[in-house]
Amino acid sequence: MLLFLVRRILLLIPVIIGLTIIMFAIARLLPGDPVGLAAGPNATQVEREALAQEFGLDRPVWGQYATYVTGLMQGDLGRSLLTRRPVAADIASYLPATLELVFAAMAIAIVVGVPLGLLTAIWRNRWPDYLSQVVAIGAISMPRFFLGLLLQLVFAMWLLWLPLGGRLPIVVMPPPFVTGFITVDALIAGDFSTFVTALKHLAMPAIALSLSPLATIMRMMRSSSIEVMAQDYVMTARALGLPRRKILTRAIARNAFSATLTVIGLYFGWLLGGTVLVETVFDWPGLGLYATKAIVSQDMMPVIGVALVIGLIFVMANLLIDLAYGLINPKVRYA
Amino acid sequence: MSDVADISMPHAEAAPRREGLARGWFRFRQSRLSMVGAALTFVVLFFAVFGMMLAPYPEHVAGGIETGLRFLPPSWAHPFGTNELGQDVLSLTMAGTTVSVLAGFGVVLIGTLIGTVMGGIAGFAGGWLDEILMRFTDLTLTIPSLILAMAIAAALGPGFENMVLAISLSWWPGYARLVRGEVIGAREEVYVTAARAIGASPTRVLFRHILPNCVSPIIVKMSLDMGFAILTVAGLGFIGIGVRPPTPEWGTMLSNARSYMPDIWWTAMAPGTAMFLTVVGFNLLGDGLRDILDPKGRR
Amino acid sequence: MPEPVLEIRNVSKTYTGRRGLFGKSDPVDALRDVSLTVARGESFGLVGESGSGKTTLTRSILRLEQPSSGQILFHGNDMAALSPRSLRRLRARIQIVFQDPYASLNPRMTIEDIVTEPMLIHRDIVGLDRAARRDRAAELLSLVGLGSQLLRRHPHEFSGGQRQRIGIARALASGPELLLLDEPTSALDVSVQAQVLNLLIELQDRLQLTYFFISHDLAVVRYLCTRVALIHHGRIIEEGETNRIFDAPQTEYARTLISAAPEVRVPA
Amino acid sequence: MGEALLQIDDLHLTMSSFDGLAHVLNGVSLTVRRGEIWGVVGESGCGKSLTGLSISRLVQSPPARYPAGAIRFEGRNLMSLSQREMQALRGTRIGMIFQDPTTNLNPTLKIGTQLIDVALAAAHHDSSILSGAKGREARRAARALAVRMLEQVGITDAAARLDSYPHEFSGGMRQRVLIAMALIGRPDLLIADEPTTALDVSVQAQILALLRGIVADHDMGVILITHNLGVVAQTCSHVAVMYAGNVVETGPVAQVIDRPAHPYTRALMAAIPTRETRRGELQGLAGTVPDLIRPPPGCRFAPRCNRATEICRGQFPAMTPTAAGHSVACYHPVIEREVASA
Repeated sequence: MLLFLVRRILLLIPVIIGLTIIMFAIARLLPGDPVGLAAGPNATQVEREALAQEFGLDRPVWGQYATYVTGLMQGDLGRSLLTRRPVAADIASYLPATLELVFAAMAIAIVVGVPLGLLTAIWRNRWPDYLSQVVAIGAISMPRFFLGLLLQLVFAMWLLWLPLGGRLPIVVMPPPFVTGFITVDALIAGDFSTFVTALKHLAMPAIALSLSPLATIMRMMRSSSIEVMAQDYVMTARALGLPRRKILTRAIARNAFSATLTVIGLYFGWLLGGTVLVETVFDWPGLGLYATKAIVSQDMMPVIGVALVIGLIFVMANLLIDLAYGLINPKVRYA
Repeated sequence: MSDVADISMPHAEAAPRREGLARGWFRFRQSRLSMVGAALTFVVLFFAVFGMMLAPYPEHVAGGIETGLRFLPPSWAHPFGTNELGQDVLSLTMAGTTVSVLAGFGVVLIGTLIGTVMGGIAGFAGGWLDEILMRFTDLTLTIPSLILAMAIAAALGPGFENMVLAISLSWWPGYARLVRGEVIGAREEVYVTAARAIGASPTRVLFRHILPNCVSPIIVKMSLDMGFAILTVAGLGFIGIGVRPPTPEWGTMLSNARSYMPDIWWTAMAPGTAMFLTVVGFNLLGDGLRDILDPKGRR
Repeated sequence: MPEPVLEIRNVSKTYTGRRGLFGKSDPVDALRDVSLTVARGESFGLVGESGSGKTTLTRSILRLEQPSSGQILFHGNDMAALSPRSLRRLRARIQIVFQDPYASLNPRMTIEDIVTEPMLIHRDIVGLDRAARRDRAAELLSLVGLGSQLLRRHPHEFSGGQRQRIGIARALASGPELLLLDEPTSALDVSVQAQVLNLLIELQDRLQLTYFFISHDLAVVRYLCTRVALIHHGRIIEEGETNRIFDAPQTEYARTLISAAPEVRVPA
Repeated sequence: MGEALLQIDDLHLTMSSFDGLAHVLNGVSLTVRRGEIWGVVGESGCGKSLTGLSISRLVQSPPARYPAGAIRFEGRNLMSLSQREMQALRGTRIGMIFQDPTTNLNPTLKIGTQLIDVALAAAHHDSSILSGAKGREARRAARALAVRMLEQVGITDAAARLDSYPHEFSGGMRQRVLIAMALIGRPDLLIADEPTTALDVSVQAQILALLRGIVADHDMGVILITHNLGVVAQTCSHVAVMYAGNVVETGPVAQVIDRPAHPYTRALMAAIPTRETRRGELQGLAGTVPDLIRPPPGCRFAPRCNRATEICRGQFPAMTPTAAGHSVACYHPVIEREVASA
């Protein structure tokens, strides 16, 4: 078990190297004029060259890469051309917002999706099942940013129930930094009114983001439950008089959930990168918004940094899922 | 439980099951949702081809501006109102179908092509080649696809082709993994062993015996992916990377509409709904196809 | 004794433990020092339970797998020493019929494609053009008791017994002299099994084929085979004339196996 | 002869499918008493497994429907019971074993948990199984019972094996566990559907011996569904031969196997090679199993039968006794003397 963990963590090293190479290739080998964009349209040739030199962009690609990797080993992700701040510091300030959003969305998706999938499997081919299948297809097909706009229109602009965007109003002091999740930090600080305010800000983006994973998890849970219900051991359990509820909890939920776990792991990583649009709609100061701004101005260091951080979190999340899978499924063993 | 398997063909020895096109079509038609999906897809394809021609205000589609008609609410002349340039939203939305559908097709086709080649080689060759190709695939999968597509699109510069290429380059790993899995599964089939025992060459085994049996799941994934590819195209447009105006595009239209919310809310409705219905159509169609072509992959 | 067609000399096969992400599996000895000789025109039966190494031996004979040590000779030639070209030519002379009639035919091909494929691959040996191949396929189908009008059909339109006949027709297409029969009837109902067994006997008599018959069913082996070898845990336990083995088994394993097999006494 | 434990009367079962309505069971009748081991034999698709599943009412309906017939268990018609009442009988009065021991155990649960679950469920309907223990007491009693059952089916070191997962057992061992599971609720009727088909011959012999021993100890009735006449001859006291949804011949094993009266039974036996069968003289059965959607009128075996006459194509022959306990559904049964000369 320990050996398995160590081996998996060692495997992160080639992932990091590979990720940086790919992102570097995109950043440096494709056409584009980041210096020109950063320096502004009125900059002189001399100013541009100075900027390029300051950021090492005049050197050959492999040299830039070597510098980057050397920095990376000390936790340095380079500097942003646009903000001129260290990327690592930027990411550290934006990451908690994105994580808070993703965790909230994932929590909604799992808490609602898993039981709903199980229920629709039990109600298979009756009207609640059909209805939820149709709703699920709709939820998967709904563009997140359009849904975000609709939610804003209804709840923030017409009904005035929820704030339009952001994490907190400017006038509210954020609670002292502990986890970076404002809702959690507010609770830790015992500041209940800030917690409610933060929760209200979180509600719409989290719902907009959760809809598609919710529907996918529900469909996955449904189909794997149906698959498990057709297994021979369920027939044996029925033939030997086990009560329905016991069969559901023992045989179906357990085996079906282990299949759903894999989807949850994949979705977690997908959501991390997929917050971009939702963050844009709700002005949520997260990694996605940060990356978008950087990408539009071809400021590549932040983009590489964001891709690297999200990639690593994705790999770690899948490692956790594998571990959980092993706990549920005794056949998967770690040497 | 041997006879349970026989329930589906109670006359196993007598009249073997007829699993032909007729039966598949019958099952497809049985599912009302699949039919809705097929109908929606047909409408979308129809507008993709004829949308520009049928648009009530073709001059707006071409980029014409009528500042006097800005922000008209929905009316008989403009069922979805007009936008900040006085253009008819319905016309733009109809014409926007072309870009979305073409881009979606392009992404899925290129993605499938790259993915099938990578996955096919990896699965068939096995060994170190498989190892290298799949490590690379997994690596690409760890990079958030939307950010990857955005980065490539931004670096390549604006334009339709660049956008399609950028999304495709973040799209293929899913196909590579699917095809590899299918090829490895098919490689273990007895009829493949039979072909090898006859002395068939590796190329023959791959192209005659393995790949034809992997086609169904690929087609199913393609039809399911069409919707998501269209969503991604619109997403890039929404962020402002993608097709440049005046070419009408749903994501860009939504992004513009957002600036004038909530008072001018109607400009967002037509492109948003069009996007939603298009994706619903392709998803329903894909679900229906999966049920008849690839019942094993039902999830 | 007639000239040997197939000689298996001291063949062993060890699957080395695979080092995967989830740790290492132990090495498995699938075959241990197996030696057998199959003479021309005879039916040689190989009997073993699941996991005994039957399948590994078949795959090794077909060179779908390489033995870890030992030699397999076909007409005195070491198959491992053959050039790829000669090996391909050799494949025309050794053919196999598989156990599962549902899995062994490519569902996307027509019966004609399936039966003519060996002739197409070995056209340098068989020497038939397209039309002649089709005629020969029709001929083969009627040889195994199916109508030649079925050439355009697909495998799923046939029953298990019919598919097994198609599999036999495919195996005969390249004009082999040695047929490996890997449990060809164990997926079939008894009445269909009897038909297929009789077909095999008829074909052997007509085409002077040599059979290497693999089975776990003692009754079937006794019916079809002249000589038998019992394999257990990758080792040949006992070998000899069929009647001798069944009437006077020498080893404990053979005795338990034979006594365990249920038998129906046909009313005399 | 005691009271009938199970009495199936004229059971009909149809299945709807894309191609039409299949008449899968066409008037099956069977009577099982305590102490009897009934072998139900036939080729695939003859309806033997569906007969077994119908007794436990485990055939999904739709697509299945029962247009006619009754299944009486100790006089109660199972066809009229609710699912809840039926569930109370399963495991406690009627036990089942299926073919494939690898798929019939839940791979994610320990053997012990699975046995204890069944014991607790059974005790819910018949508290004497755990001698009336309640709550935590009941769990402990169930665990002890599970150990005893595993020992009874010949698993050594049973107490320790309770904490093993199914994949840690061999196929034969898993089938023993499944037998223990089927017997833990002390059923009166055991339905075993091809219990040894997936096993090697030597293991098969052990499992069959185990079954015989258990029946003798518990005075149960058993229905052993198989395609293998050899297994029937080795294990059963009685046999019912099925063909295309009909029982065509029933009787004591010795009777039926020594003097098969139905042409199909004879054909089935002639198709099995024996010591005496000479090379090339095995008799296959020409023709194919009938299409159950459009079955032939009259006797369903008539199209393949060399004794068939006009009357066979008119109406299905009723079961007629030929000797004590031996009945056959045939207009032209093979009488003893003919068999002797065949």
